[in-house]
Amino acid sequence: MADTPEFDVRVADALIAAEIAAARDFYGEDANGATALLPILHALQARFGCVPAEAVPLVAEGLNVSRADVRGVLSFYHDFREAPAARHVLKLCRAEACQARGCERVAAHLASAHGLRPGQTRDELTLENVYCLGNCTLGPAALLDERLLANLDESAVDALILGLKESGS
Amino acid sequence: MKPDKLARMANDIAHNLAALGDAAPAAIAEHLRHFWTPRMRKELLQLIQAGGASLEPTVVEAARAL
Amino acid sequence: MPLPKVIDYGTPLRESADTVTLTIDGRAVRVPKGTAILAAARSHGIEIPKLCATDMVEAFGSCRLCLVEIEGRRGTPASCTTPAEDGMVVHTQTARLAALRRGVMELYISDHPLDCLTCSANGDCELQDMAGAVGLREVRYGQDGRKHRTEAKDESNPYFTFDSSKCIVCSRCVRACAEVQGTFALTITGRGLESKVSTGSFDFLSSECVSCGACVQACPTATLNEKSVIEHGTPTGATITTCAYCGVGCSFRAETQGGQLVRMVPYKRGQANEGHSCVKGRFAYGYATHPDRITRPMIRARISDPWREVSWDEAFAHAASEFRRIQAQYGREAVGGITSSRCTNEETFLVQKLVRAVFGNNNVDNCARVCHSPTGYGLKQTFGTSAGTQDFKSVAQADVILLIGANPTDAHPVFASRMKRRLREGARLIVADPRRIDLVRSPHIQAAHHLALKPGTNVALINALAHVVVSEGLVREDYVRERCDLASFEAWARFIADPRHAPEASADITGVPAGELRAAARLYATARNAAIYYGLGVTEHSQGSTMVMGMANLAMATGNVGRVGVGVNPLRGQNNVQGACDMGSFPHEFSGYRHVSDDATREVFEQLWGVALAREPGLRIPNMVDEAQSGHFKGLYIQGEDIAQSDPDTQNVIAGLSAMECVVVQDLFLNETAKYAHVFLPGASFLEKDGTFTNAERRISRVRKVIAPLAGLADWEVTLGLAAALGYPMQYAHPSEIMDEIARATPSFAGVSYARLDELGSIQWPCNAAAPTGTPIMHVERFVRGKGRFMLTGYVPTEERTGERFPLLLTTGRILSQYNVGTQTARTPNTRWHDEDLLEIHPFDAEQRGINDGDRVLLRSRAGATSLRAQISERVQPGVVYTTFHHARSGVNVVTTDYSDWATNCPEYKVTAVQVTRTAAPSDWQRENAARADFLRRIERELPEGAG
Amino acid sequence: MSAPRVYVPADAAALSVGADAVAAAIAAAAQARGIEIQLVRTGTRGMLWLEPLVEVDTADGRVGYGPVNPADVASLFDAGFPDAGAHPLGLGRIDALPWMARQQRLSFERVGVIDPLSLVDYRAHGGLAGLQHARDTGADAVLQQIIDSGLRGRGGAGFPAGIKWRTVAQAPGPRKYIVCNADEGDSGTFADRMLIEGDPFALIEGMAIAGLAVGADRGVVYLRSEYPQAIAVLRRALALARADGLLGAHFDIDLRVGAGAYICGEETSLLESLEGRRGQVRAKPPLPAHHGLFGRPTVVNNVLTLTAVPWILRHGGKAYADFGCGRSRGSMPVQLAGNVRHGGLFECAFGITLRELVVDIGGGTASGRPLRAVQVGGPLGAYFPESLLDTPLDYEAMAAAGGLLGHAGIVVFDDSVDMAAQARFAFEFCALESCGKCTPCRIGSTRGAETLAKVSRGIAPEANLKVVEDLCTVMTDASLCALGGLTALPVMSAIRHFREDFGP
Repeated sequence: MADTPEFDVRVADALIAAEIAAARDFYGEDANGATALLPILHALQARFGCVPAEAVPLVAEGLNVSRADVRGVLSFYHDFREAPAARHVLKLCRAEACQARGCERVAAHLASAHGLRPGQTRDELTLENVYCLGNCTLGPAALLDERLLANLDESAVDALILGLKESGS
Repeated sequence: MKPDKLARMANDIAHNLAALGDAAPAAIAEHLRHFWTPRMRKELLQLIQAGGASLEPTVVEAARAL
Repeated sequence: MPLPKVIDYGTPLRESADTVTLTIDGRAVRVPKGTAILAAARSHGIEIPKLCATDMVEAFGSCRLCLVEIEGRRGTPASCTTPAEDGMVVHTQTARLAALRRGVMELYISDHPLDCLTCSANGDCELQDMAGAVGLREVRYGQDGRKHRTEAKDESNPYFTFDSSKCIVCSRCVRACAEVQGTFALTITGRGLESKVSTGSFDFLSSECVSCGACVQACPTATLNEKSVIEHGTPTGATITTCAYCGVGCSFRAETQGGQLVRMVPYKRGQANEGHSCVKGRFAYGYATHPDRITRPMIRARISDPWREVSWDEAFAHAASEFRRIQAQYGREAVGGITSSRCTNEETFLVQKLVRAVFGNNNVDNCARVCHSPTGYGLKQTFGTSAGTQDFKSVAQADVILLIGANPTDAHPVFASRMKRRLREGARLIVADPRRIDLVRSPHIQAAHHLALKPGTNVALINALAHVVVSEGLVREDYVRERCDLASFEAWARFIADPRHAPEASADITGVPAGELRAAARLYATARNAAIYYGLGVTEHSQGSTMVMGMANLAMATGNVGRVGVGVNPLRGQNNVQGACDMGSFPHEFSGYRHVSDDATREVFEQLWGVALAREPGLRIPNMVDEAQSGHFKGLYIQGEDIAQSDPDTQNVIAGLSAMECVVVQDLFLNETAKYAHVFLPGASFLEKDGTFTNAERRISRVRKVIAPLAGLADWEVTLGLAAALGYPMQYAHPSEIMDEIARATPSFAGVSYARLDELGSIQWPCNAAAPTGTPIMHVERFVRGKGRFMLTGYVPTEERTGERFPLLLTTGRILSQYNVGTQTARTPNTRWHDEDLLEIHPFDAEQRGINDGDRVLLRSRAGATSLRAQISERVQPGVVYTTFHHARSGVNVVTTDYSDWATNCPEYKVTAVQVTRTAAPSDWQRENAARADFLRRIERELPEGAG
Repeated sequence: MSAPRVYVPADAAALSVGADAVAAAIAAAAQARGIEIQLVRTGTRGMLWLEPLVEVDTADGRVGYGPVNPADVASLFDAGFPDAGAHPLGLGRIDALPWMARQQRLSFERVGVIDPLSLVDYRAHGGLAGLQHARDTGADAVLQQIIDSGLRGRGGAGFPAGIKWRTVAQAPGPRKYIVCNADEGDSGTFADRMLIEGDPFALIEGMAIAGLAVGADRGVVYLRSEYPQAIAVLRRALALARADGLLGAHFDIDLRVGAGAYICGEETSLLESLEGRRGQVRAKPPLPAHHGLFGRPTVVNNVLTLTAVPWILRHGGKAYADFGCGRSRGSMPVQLAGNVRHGGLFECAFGITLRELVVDIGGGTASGRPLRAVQVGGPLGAYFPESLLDTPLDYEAMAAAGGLLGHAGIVVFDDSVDMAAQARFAFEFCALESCGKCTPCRIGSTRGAETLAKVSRGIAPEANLKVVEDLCTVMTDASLCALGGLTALPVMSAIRHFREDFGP
């Protein structure tokens, strides 16, 4: 994952305007209101690595909703972060199918051997929980940035982290 | 009341009723009777008698009906 | 009065001609179609437990206490979200439901502090009530589970606290902010157990919250609670009364504990506000007991003397002897009175009666002179009566709203909330205003058109709108033929069809692009229901009256008068502008808008009052000021108005006041005018007296005494004292008797009495034999004057022009938290939101002048100069500056001129040519005024404390 | 004759075990050896234990090799690849494999077979015939076919699709919407993902037919953000469909990506999310069919429901109804997941038993340890002990056994599972994903987890299990939606069938 640029009001405004225009295009007058909000938040996060507090009034102004409206939505969805994550994000599936295949052991190993607990960052890697990646026969599964991983176990995790460290240094 | 103020008030009325055309003087007179105190009307007449140069012709005409 | 319980139906009651009949707990229940089971049950006395439901907002279905069983249906649906249907058989009390409700309450209490006994909502808490109602005896989860984090209470709002540890996340506050107020300042952040009510900001004060109180009102626990309740405890008594701020006239429950007012709660059955309020009415009542209140009468011989406290009798006697002396010396016409739009109908009626019957002239005027006098004139000329056509509720059926020169979200917030609700439902809005007011674009509101005209060009704008209607065949000809004076219509149509009124021709004058204007005209003219709402941006111009008539013409031509959802509606500035005008406060007419020259009317009053009455019109306020300077006018009784601050061209007003020999000021405070007064009579706030106010929709509502008058007398009693000292005793034991006299003498009030008001809650005049319960919508079958009359409305540019010396146009307005000249609100914590007037200036104009945001600037016109801080803003267009006039120290009226409406002399506040420059210091006037203020307000206390 | 076609899946599951590397190795080896091949990236056949599964065309049909590692590629070529030569990884004809032969692949007939982004392939394999038929016969006929087919919502609730469509068709209004719920969040399910990645035009066609049937000119797919590959494939498919004229002013589809909220798989919450709000559940009534997206009449159907539609239109509602049993008609794409030897996608007619699926087809546990429990229908589905494995898989039978079919995901656990932990996880998952609107779910889920933790610590286990039971009744009867309402299923089924695990 590339380094994300500093927040820039003009870039943000352009992203917001583009998503609003796209929503208008498709939904016509039904797009009045917050229709473009999720696409906007996704676009901002894709661009800046997070949806920073400075973006909230811009989004509210663009959509003509309140800042509170935006904050409410932003905080509802687990995908959105208000501060940038590390260079890499590992989302480890903790749902039942992966439980049945040993994901709890992998999580425990990440904590004990690598000091990584869900929500924590270490060595340019942020660990998060996720509940189902649709790879339920090949678990434990995880998403490293946008790459789906399968059949994780302790040694696979060790190799993965080592690889990230090497590519990062 | 100061003459210039009185004249301005009367002219304002005349300007706003000008759209009535020929009916304007009568309407101005009615307005003055309706809303102005006798002293103000009297002073307007005095102003006209004193020359009334600053007054609209329709005001002067209206004053005849007062 | 003990605290009566206000029924909460849980979900909004519906209005529908269709009804459904169902059985609830064995009882047959009939309700309008669309009513939820919860409200259907409650309206028949069956109470179903509930927490997230309240009838102020739509059903939400989150608390799961109001579950019921319906025969033939699976499960236990929530009664709040399930509409009543014909033939349903509903059970609200079964063993299964009892267990579920107890289970839900057990969960609630497992996440709630157990501090009922020390909680400020103890005894006034729905959570507590429901725990009792469902018979919760035990919380088996214990108290050691995860709970809402006990963060610090948010006490940033001056009036209420937010304690999230007590929150049950029912979202009532969030929904009230959205649905009732329309601000959307609240949300839930997070989800699941982490769900938390939040402003989405650091705290309430820094958020989008406008402190209307709807959230506090909606909160079923102590989470959102008035600081006054926390301080004083739960109220024990309540009195229904009417707000004394703007012309919306909200009804409130003034809740008390002993003699102490604890809180003002908007009254759900109040028809003007239906349970809603704003930051002023709900919270800013502290001025009533502010230490600045003057509670003893005072007199002085010269304004350079200190005030001397005297007894009421001495004050009355002194004032009376001065008025009699002046009349003897300078003539009967040398004295007059000013009634107050802040005072009750009964009080204004008495003051005009005193002037007409006791002074023996018609020199009585009212502050409506400087706000809505053109409304009175214009609507009388066209429709036949000097009042708006609709009730507020009517806006809920408007499809297009044309808003001209009004800023309701700031100046009439509770009505604005109704309007916004309708706009969110899909009605279209056209805003005609030089400034980009909030309604042009604010969360969830977007005007279809903003006609950002140049100040002073209203009539050119309305003529162009009318031109489009006439020239594009959009006239509702059947309506005009049937309802209007055809000859006047034809003359008008010919006049307005002239190409000089075409949008293309007037674009240069108004600055509004022709295409935009044509689109707006079509939108208005082709709507099923189109309604005009307007404010002082219409009236306070040299052509204020012309503009009112122009709007009336447009409404008639498009058939938009005489039914729900349409009309021409002034948004009145003060609580009782309408009433003060109705009561005969103007120098040319008696109550009910009857000219003083009308012999029959005069005879009625001469009979009643036992004196001969003058048949010639008297002086208007600006004329009084002029005549004082000319030496013809020497004595003035001013009840509750501060003309030295509120009227234009302050230095001219002060010159007039200074030229008088006896100025009697009756007010709560030593206001600016009192600095030039000789007699000061302490006034009483609306909390201290009985009476009635009439709001902008002609609704007469009771004002009821909540606390005893601080000065011992209510305002009406003071006028009685003065009248008696003048040798004309008036005999009224109670204001209701004054209203009886008004009803006897005024056909449009013939059916009004306090008994009837108590019975109906409020009454919209006309109320008489023809309309025994009042008249929500006027001109329904015919206009009051018979046929609607079209008036020719030629555009006459104001003489106030910009030029080299004064290149900018100043226009003025109000802000939400403050009210008029700040007499009341500036003495409350509302100053937290707005503690000084700021001059809004466009970035272009600011840059040209080297002005930065926050710089102190000198604002100069040909009338005078003042200084204030600049706020750079694109709300104003280039060439236009804007400010509010709430704070005495800014003295904006030093700058405004004495130009006025041609027909009514309503001042042209909204257009003043000015220059703005950076400055470091206050203006000369500000310095002098400040230097003299203390001197002119000295009080020499002679009476011991407690006497008088 | 054109170069032989070599098929390598680009499905996310295949990619997760290295399909891209295998494809690259094949391309490189072919080039090195001067062999011309057409490398076709497909969806997956659903035999995920065989991924990466490489197929080639032969005179007999397609034969496969798998699982293939990049290291195996050289030996494949040595054995004559792409001509079908003998190789240890050789599987023979794919269609003849028992796993494939036992299925009734209706919705998944093209998945793993065609290039998902080739409209030519799609048409060549029967694609768009259903839409053509719909256009030829008109809306009323389409509605009748769907009603005749007995198709029920495959998202879990099992509401008859034809009835829903007819309601929307009859609702007045100038604009209507077709919303596809692709927020497949249940653990153990991946059929929607596989279908979108393997045959996206089938979804587009199904939505277009729905639009035609109810008079909607706009459709929306709400696809979860956890499926980046599916998002990419569908985005490209939509662009291709637009370029082809399949989508356009007459009917167009917007792709909206979720943002990490399981609850948005609940249809009203999904609508809220589409409207740009917090994904909080709406109370019903009004039903989305009357008052759905932006207040317009709206069909909300799951991916599998909509992708069943082209087949139904092509072959007739009656033909579809001939599959299945009782009131569960047609086929169901079952997903075998968790600790199972042969996991994957298995589409078959309703009526097959859990045992057949898990033991015969799935081959028992992957660990080889005894099977202890299966959870059917995702995190809100019941846990079944071995003794209940003869329950047939259909809506009614599953309900009768105290569970639900849901999205037909089956997660297998071996005997190392701690069922008390699973029950607690059910509450924890509900707590994590609760929208926070209704009290039973918002507070109850956390209290449930806390109380079960007390049980596991030996704190008044009997009394606390009674508390949990009462709580489950409250959550079942009083919750606003299925998240809170069904959490009792995994919890109570675990307690009922595995009581021995609940204690210190």
